[in-house]
Amino acid sequence: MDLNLTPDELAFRHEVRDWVRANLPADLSHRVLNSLRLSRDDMQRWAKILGAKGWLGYAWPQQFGGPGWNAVQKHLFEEECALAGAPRIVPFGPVMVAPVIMAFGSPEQQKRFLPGIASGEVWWSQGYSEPGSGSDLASLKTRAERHGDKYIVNGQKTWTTLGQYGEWIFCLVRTSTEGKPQTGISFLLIDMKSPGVTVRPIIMLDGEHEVNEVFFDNVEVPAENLIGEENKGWTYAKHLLAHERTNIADVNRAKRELERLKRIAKAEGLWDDTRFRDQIALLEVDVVALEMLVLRVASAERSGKHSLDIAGLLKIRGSEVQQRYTELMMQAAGPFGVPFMLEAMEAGWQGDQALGGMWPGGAAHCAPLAGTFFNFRKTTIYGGSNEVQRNIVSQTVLGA
Amino acid sequence: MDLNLTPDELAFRHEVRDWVRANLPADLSHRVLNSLRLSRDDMQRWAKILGAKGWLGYAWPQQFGGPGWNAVQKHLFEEECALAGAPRIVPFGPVMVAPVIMAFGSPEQQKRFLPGIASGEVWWSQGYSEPGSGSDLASLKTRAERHGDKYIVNGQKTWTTLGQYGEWIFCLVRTSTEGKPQTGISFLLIDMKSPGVTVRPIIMLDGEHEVNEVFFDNVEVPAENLIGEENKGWTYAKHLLAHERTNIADVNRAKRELERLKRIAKAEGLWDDTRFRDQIALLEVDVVALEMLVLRVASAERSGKHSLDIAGLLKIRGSEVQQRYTELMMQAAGPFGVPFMLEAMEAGWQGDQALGGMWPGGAAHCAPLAGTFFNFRKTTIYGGSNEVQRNIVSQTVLGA
Amino acid sequence: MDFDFSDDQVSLRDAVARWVDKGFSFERRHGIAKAGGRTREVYGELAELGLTALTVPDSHGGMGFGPVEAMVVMEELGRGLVNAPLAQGALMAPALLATGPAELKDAWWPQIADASALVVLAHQERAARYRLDRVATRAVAQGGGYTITGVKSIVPAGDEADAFVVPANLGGADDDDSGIGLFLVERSAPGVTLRGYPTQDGARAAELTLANASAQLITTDGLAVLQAAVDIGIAALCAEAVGVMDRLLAITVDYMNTRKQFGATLASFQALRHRIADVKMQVELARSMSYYATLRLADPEPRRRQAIAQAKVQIGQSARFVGQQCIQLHGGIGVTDEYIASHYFKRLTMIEMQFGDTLHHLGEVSDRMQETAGALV
Amino acid sequence: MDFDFSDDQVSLRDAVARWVDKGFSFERRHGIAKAGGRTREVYGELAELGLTALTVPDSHGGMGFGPVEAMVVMEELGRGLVNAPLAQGALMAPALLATGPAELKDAWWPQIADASALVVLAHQERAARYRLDRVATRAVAQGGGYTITGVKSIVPAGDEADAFVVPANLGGADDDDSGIGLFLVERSAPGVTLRGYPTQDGARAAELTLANASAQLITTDGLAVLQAAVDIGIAALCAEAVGVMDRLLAITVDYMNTRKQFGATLASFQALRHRIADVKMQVELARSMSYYATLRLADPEPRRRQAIAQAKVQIGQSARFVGQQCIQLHGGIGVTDEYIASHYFKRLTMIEMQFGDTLHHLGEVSDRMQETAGALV
Repeated sequence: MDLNLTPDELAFRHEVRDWVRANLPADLSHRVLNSLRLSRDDMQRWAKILGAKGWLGYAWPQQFGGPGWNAVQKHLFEEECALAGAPRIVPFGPVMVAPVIMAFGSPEQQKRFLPGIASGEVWWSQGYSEPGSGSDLASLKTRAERHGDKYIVNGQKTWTTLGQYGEWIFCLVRTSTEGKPQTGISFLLIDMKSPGVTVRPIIMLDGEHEVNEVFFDNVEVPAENLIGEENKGWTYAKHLLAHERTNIADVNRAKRELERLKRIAKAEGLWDDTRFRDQIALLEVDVVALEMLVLRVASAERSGKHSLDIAGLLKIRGSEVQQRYTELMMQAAGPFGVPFMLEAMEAGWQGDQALGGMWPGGAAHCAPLAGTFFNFRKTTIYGGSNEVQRNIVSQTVLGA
Repeated sequence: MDLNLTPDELAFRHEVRDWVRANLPADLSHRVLNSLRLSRDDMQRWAKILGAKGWLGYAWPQQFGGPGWNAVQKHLFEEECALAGAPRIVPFGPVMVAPVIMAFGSPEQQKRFLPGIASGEVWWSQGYSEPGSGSDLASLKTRAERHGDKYIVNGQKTWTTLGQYGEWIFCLVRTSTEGKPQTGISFLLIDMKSPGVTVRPIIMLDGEHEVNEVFFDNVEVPAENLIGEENKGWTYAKHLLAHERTNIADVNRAKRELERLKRIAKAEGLWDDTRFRDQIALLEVDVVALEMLVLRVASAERSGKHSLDIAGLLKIRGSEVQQRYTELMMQAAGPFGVPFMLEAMEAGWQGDQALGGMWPGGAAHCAPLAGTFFNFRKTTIYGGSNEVQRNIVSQTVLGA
Repeated sequence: MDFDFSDDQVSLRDAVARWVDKGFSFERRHGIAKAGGRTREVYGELAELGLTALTVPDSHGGMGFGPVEAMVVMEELGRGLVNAPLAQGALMAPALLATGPAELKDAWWPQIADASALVVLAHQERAARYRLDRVATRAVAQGGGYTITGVKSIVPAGDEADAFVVPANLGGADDDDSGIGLFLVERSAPGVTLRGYPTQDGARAAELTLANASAQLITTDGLAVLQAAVDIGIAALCAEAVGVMDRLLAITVDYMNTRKQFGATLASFQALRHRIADVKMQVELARSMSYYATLRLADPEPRRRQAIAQAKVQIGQSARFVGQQCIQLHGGIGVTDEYIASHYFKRLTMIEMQFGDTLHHLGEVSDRMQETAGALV
Repeated sequence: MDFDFSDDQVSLRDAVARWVDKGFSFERRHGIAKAGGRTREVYGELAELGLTALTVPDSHGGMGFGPVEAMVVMEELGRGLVNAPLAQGALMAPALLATGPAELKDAWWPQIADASALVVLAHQERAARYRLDRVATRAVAQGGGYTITGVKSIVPAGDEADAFVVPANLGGADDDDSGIGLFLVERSAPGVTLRGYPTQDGARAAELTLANASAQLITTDGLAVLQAAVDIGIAALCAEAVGVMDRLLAITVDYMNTRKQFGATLASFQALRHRIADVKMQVELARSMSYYATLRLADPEPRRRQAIAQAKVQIGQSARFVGQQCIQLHGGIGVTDEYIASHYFKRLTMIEMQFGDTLHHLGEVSDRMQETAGALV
């Protein structure tokens, strides 16, 4: 038992750190570190830089071109990227669909799709949730009917994050209505440029366009785009969920944002206010405890010596911590978080001209804080709501 | 809308206050105000004093010898008694069984039982819960079989508070196993001196003897002791529950204990500690809010003008507030709450002789604090656990 | 002691509710917010209902009503999520002018009452945060009047207002609370610059820059008046918050009874049922403390201040819990702009930070704590 | 970075667990508590397992193990609710003597290791509350030695101990932290009076009164040593608390899977299921921070202190939630003396208040807060 990094781990961390410092564009980290808006180009720029290095699929096994890192190395990579202010990797391609293609796709599918994902060239989206199927995902209704060598897809997906940029979308579709709902679901890859695919924006409560509805109206999908066997999609999706968890607590971002919170508190004259400072201190304990939880999972995953029943806790706690730091930042801004100016979210924003290049009240760091807090209410809802997560955890704990 | 008392209400309050001051024995209020142990005699002494004045059944209508007070007057009476440090009225007779006898008992039963309750002469106990029937009270199994003009009772009750002193016990018993569980229950009054009644103490986690198991082994109960009709007992019990609520939040005691908490905090050097003081301040807000909730219910009950759907909240919130002040008192004592000396709960305790008449650490007010905290865990469990209360509240709110 | 509303109060409530139902749909509100939050038109409609005259003395064209009527109205406006500055313009402004010279009141009270003028408090300064006694803006006597220099932030409906009540320092240090004067500054006065913008909760505010702007003196001893007016504002906010929470709870209950997952309504899941019971608890504790704040608003110090601070602590805690839980109970739809619930949530969030957040008022309660306490003392 | 236990550590854990299973039933524990909490006999059995020698240097009859082994043992003792002063007698005492003269260590370390002597820290004073740097007890040099006068409260297993490590002030003001010496006082020394009593959590403590009691000097610069030993004690408490919580959770899970109401096990009610998920969360956060405290125990200041305080804050919050909720999930049976759960709950409650409660350590964390933070820094 040792909390210190081994010399090898230290060397690895420094290798990653040096590379990230040398290759992360300053304008990107500026946006990330200040919660400003990222464009499609911003996100893809970083993806391609990682892709060229072979690190976009940083969790991939070597046989598919990944670096073959163990769980601790993956964690250190995630930490270095987060602390440096790198944009989060858009997960739908490299983190979500790729492992499914690797595990269940045909060699042809692997050859066809993985290179574009690894390089960051092709933008993938996720088509899981439907208007009537949120927590109860298995009740999904989007139909795919087999006609010769094609599927005809009809239905609607929703909450498709960044789907406005999507080129391909991986979908769970219903191919059978027999048996339990889970047994009639297939995993289909769909070209979003196909006729009949329509993307409609959903504006979030912070005024941003982040998620979408995706409509399928008699969309023809070649049968070769089916992953694995028909009606086995639910199994593949569960495999994916198991892979989705690794970085779900996002504790590295929390560490970075905790520092930002402290800076904001200082700027707003709250650093010496016992009451507010104690709130930060409580959050700091939460962040350290969450990090230890994450490290325990990573260590167990690497050693394979013992299994831990705590991975299910990571999403719950991670999302709670995220909401708390956004809340405290907003509270630190107080009245100066009240103005609502979407233009201030742009990296190029030079401050309000009529206010001599300032934000109302004076401190530009206040601009994104309320919006980020509002936006982050999603974290306890998406990726399996925290209520669903508690169902799962209690199942494990109670054994029934 | 007016928070101030009317001249009549003020006059009433002063009448009650003056009488309580003149008639409450100082040794009793000393015990109450310091959370010391009350004997059967202590409790009954005060009951008889109230009984002689006609105020033990302070919520009774005038036709049964009660003062006929409205809800606000009842609240003011409860407040004056609590603030003065009067022992709480043992509710089983005057508050719990009497309203049932008044509403559903025969004139003979009323004539036979009510005077002894009103005067405080007869000690009543409650026989509801059973080992297998806690939250699910209707599943109770204690049987009463009719044989001629008698019932033969067999079974077991539990959590019978102060049952070690009981002379009579009102019980819910099963007289039929047909239909829904609720429809086969009868309401029976049982003389605890009857052959076959055994009382076994349950020691609570604070080391005190407060509750009991009561066993019935072929106990003969005259049929004339049945209240109302056979198999209608559940209806009567629900009537009783409706009456039980009035003082259930116990906010007046909370007001008194909040003051005590402040005195303890001062004595322990915590009054100027921002962190601890803020906890008291939060509790003070809780107490005021709870009091306003209680006053709203009392006012609505008196005016009858509009019904409020908030009575169900009183038990939940009241018990939470009680637990919080006991917790803060214990925390104020800190290390000095650790010693466990049951003898220090006695009013006559003169301090530990070996410590020169002191409590370990020095302050005798620390003696009961941990024990009271432990004991008060019951408040969110008894009288319908807070989980059951939330079931009820959500039923009202959701209408389904 | 009595918590019944009078028949007149019930009629007032019903009148506001009717206007909301007929005249202030979510679509209208949403359109106003999208267009930048200008609400002078809505404010005019409230004036037609008589609401802007509510607490103006009847000697000056008002109705001379008290805090309870204000509470009844604010709760209803909260229920309708009405984004118009009634509390600031019609409840606080008359009180801010009350100790001023007669000619000032004669000139402005009638205009406030009929909404021909919108007068708002402009007090927020960068370094003061929630403290009223820190004023960097300076007033200088000049000729028969005064000129004022300074910047006031987040002035409610600032670029729609006709005049501002401005606290300014008459010469002491920034935190010298004895030298704080209150002044009336007209929008049209030379030296006044405004920069308006929308707010997170669908309303509007402005930065007010004063450069030797001419001002009329209300009082040279302004701190107590300012505090009293802010307390009126806090009581109004508490009432509004109760209305917002009450409706958000109703919206959530409807959704839970409609939305199905796993073949059953959300309302059938016990974990969610208990959550809604906890929401109901917080709404009713908030309502209780809103009543308390209103009924203690006319009390002498220190009881008024303590009661108002206690109420704001409760409302802050309740607003946070109710807002966040109701969004959570909705799931994804709850965080979209097109659905009504998110707007109720945003307003609740902003209410917590108006006139001092929960930690600030907890400090007020803690600092003022007495040996005895209770609503009925 | 690695959170696996070594094979030796696993063996150690298993050995303790086996002893608990075979030798320390609830009935035995209950009997000991009812008889006043004397545990010297149990302490002797722990010695036979080698536990009292755990951190004593191997040069002096000990095993020279480190914090991880201590954690493993304490967690297991917590799981068994073992009410013996191992942390105080065998983990803290060797550290308290470490800076003392060689003859003192030669005399006491071996006795500590084989449990022929129980040496405990006696530091609690009435006015100090949780502050280590406030010492009213006075030490005076006399002849070649020292005499001590003062009262120490709530000394763990006080009337069963053979000697005490006593912080005493060498002459400065009560809160002068430079003049705090550490002394060894033997129970048999003249001027020593003890008054023992049982504690709320089934153990035993005593008041120690010193009237010119003869004492041997350990160090005249004792505050840092005292703080380091208390930090060892806190880390041990954290580990114990994790064991207590872990078992209490298991007991509650068993009960929920057995007890039926409304025709179904408690485990089938979603509101209770979510509660148990929250309990599990708190147990694992506590375990994480127990690891953290232990792994930072050898770090230089200020990191050690910050880590220990952070851990105690987490353990305090977790202990409270887990204890209270597990009792609540049991219902009535949970608050009885005859059922095991209430005793786990009482121990958790007392742990929160030992060596500083949650608010105290939150203050420590808050006061020491740095720009950067994180377990892996």
